Amino acid sequence: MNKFSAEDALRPRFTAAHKALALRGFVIAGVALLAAAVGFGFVAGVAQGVGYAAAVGGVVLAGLTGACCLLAAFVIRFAALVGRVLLTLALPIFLGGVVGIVVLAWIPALLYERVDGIKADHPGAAVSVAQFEAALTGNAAAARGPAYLAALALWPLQFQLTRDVLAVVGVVGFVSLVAMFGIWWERKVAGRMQSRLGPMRVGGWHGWAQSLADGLKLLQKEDIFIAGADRALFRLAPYVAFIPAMCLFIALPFSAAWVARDLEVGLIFIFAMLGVGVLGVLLAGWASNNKWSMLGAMREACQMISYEIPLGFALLVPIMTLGTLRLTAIGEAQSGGFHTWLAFANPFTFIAAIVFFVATLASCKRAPFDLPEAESELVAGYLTEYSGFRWALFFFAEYAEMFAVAALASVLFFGAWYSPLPASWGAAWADGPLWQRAVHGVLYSGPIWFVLKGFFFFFVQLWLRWTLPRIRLDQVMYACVQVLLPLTMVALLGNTLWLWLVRPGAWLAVAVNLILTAIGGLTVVAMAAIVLYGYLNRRRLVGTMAVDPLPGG
Amino acid sequence: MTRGWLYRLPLPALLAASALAADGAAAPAADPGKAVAFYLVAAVTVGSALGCAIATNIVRMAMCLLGTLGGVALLYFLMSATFLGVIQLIVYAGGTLIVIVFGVMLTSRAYGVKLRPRPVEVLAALVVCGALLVGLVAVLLRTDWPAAPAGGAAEGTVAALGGSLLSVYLVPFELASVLLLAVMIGAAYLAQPALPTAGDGAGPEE
Amino acid sequence: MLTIGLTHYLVLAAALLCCGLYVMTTKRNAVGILIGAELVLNAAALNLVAFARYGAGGLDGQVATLFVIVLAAAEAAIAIAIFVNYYRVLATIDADRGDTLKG
Amino acid sequence: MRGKRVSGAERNRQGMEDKLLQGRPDVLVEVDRDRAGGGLRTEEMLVNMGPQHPSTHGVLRLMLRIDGELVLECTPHIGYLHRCAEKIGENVTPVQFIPITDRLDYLAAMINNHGYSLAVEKLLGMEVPERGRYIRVIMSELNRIASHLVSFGAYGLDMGAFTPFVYAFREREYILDLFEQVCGARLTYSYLSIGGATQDLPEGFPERLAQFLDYFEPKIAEYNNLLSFNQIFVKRTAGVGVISAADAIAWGLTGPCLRGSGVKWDLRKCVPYDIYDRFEFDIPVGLPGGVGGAPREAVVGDSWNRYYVRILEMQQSVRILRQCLQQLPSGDFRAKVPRVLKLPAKETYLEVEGGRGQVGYLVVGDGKAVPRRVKIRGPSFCNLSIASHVCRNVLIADIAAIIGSIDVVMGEVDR
Repeated sequence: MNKFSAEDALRPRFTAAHKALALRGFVIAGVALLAAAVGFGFVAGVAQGVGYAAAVGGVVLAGLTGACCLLAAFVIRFAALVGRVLLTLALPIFLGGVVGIVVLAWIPALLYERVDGIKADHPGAAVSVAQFEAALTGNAAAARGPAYLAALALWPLQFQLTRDVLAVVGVVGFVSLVAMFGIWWERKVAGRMQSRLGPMRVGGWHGWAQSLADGLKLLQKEDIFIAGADRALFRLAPYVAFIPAMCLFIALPFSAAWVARDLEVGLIFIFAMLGVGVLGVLLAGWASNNKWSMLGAMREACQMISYEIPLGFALLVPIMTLGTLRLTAIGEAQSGGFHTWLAFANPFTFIAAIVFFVATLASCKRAPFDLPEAESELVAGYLTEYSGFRWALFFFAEYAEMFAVAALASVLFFGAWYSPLPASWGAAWADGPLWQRAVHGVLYSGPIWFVLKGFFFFFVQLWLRWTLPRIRLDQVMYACVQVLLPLTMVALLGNTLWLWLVRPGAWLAVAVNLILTAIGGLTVVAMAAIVLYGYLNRRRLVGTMAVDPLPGG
Repeated sequence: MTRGWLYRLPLPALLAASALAADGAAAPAADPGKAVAFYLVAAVTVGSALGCAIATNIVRMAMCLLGTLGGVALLYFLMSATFLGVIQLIVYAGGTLIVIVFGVMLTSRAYGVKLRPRPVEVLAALVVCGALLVGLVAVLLRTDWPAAPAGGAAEGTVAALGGSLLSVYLVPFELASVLLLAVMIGAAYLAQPALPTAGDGAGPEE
Repeated sequence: MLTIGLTHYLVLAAALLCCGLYVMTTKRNAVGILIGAELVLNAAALNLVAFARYGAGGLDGQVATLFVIVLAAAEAAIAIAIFVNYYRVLATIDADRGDTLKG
Repeated sequence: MRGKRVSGAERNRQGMEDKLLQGRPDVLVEVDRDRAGGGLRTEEMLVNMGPQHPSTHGVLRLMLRIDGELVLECTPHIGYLHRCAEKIGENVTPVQFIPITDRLDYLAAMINNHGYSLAVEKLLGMEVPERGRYIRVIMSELNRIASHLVSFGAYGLDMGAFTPFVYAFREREYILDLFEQVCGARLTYSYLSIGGATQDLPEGFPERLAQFLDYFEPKIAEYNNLLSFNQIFVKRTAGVGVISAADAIAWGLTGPCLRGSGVKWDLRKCVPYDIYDRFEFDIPVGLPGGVGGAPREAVVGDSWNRYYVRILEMQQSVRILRQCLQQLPSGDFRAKVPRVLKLPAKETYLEVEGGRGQVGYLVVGDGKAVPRRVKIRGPSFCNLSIASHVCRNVLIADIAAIIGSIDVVMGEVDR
């Protein structure tokens, strides 16, 4: 056993030798992985056997990892340069990153379309690289020309496994981005609501790199185990909480074609993943050997089990109305602008939407239902003994879940990835020339709208958190059993009767639809107005009181 | 210390991966990806079940049970029974397991009392279970099972399931709901304090 | 070996069943015994689904599995309620001590 | 290896409880394991809330005996901030003791200065010039507002509302700025001293104070909108931790805790000291539900009323401050104080209305410059004593609500 001494504490953690070692390691690993990927891909491409399908995912993964290794080596070698560039060009990089992500995200879709087109021309087994080249050049006699490399790159995309690997990579990347952005944004929003500025330093522009810096700090922290903690379970718990949160995104459709897996049971898959995540919290509380953690875990289990019932009932309403569990189908049914959104279909779906939102607050442990980590009561609840990377995992999970349920609310009740603009307004442009179609596409549907809506509900969650006090445990149970549950029962029964009795085009349906749409629209407009007013008058509302210092004071 | 990686075995990641691999699920023809997935999931499932048998700590047993339940859910996914897989996750992992952990926590104040089986019992159980396993496997491998029909119902399973629940299996379905009601009342009756106090419902409810 | 068939699932289920039996017979903690029972039930359900997938029974196996899951949940709820009661009366959760037939 | 580690964990849990119980045989005396005729035999736990806990407002340690979420018993343990203030008082002269009084109730240091100065002056029979007296009242009331702002903000924090805390501290900053202009310090002022104030008010101070009051008064309505009448907040606090008027008097509560229980008792009005008889102001008291704007759920003596009395007191302090500004005379700010004060061989006891209740000073002289005995009555100490009486059969979340509404400052409890 090494004893930790004072010199150890003073010694810099990363010396030049460490740096050189890491640099060399990353370069070698990166080159090796890339070479392996290219070589193996080449061999597989030439051999073109279906049996290699499993290997294709490995090729792609190895390629990506290799690239990441080389990038890491670059950052280590040119750390000063990278830092300077990041600091001086912070805002352009940030905006460019956002635009780049949007653009980059389209490319796979286009590629998949092309590949599928080529694949359709060659029914049967896998398409060979030569056939790809032929399709690309339009020349039946493949000549191993420059197009051969492009064909080699396209070849893996015809296998489902490759696409799955890419999708998982995409999901992980997106979740990381959402969590980091969400944490930064929450701090900014909280700051604004409290007449502060929030993070302002790291990265230059409004502290945009704060989450990144926090993450790096957390990674370097000492890994603490409490005496008497059940180490194995203590280690396991963050993963049990984190991975279901990731899995939520597998079934979440960002648009009709943009879903990692369009599961037939997508809706209840998400529901199941929300439920499984609780076990991580329960485990964390148990393994920490801390009574506050234990109490937090019990609260979480209690709350989650109770709120799953209204949540499930609220989910039943759209299921019943549309007769499907497939999330893309649910989204497609609401494509005609915001009067066709499910929340406004009848009074009972409206109730269900509200109940759903409240219940998801409870299932994400967000205020006013943040009892499991209520810091004024339970210190930090189940998180009390966690630090460093494990703690960060819990937070990643929480923010990922927050965005996922916000996005799920928009999929189920608020028109999924479709814009609020009525579809009929833009119908003419949908079949126009390319630029009209492009404008139509941006304005009317797609992942941009989906993410915007997701972040709208995310913002509502933040807003509630920084405004409301916390509810007491018995009140949480009361709200669940005596308020939400009866409400969902009413919604369920009423929705049944409505579907049974009211014809879709009847005057009653139209009138109710109009009224509910008006209510919903007014609510959103009012919220936007409040936010805008608060933002525009952010200096005046705080007050102009300033005690001017005395001369020499 | 070195055991850490074992617990980092990404069980739920596998779950995700095979949820991905599952629902395409076309032909039962030779599909190495699928075979690899099956063996991985099977290893996780049986491994966690063995963990259940070996573990002495009841919470660890429950966590091993989570591994088994998740593994079985993954196997359902692999067999294109996605609905069942998800229901398994909701009801078992999200409900039953939490109830079990609750039960553990409500009844866990047995300090210093080691609930260990006697070696004789362990030996006997090992012999019996081992013999059963060997016998079962031997029989299974010798039986000539009817050949698998092509395809299998992958798509539209949910609708078909719902249909059969409300037609052919209507009576069992209703019986199950009556049973659930009875269980609800029974559990509430059994677990209630002898004299219900007029407190404000502070205790955790099940 | 690369073609996964009915036998694979059945062998797996047999292994699960034996693990469950072992747990049920050796554990003295009542909750542990319940966990063993859950293992056995899962083995059975796995068999049902495998037969539904690879046999000629159609969806019947899946429906049966649904019922198994429902019954297992109900069983767990009642069992935990009984254990809590048991613990209240006997101040232990050791299943071997519950031999008095008297509350 | 595994079994060993787990048994270690169990041993640890058990050891912790044993350790907790050592020297506290009384704690378990009342334990009846099967409450209510064989209720659910759940695990009763002993939990330390504090001394490092976010909602104990300093180094207060509450030992809770809990059954799930239900707190069966709450025993406050104090002494983590004991600094021998009284003993120090017997070894230094009264003027030297003034900085020590700052550190009692460090959120309302001016009032402590004020009280000790008054007590010593009473012992000496010293007269303070008019301007000095007004300066003292201005400082005391301003500090009362600052102290109540902390209480208000921290109470919001206890209830899980983060934002009011920042608002309260924003306003408090302005008050601290004013104090800084007056004496250069922002927390421990030592500004009011024997014979008056240590220095005169700076140039332009009354104008700045008036400006602050104009700014601050509308903010109180904002606090009410934000927190006081928030439905969740009301549900969390109204009817929780009810202290009857009789109990409040019997346990020696003073200050907002006493007034929250409906007892109209304020030293400034009932036994006016210094020049408080010259001002018009009301004594806010706890309101029954539905009366005077109180929510329906409110009960006299509950946490909500204790909280709301502080909000109302801030308004009254603003009133007093405005009158002070109108009446502020010119002249000396300090009496002539001899370099060495010989305390006569008498004893005197004097109480003033502090931020948390009546701050009392007993000073006994024996003809020397150093008092023979100094005894301090800390209101937080007496107020805290009722905690174990009120925190019985409440939820854990209510503990935060009750302790927060009693509003203790540990510097004053432990002295």
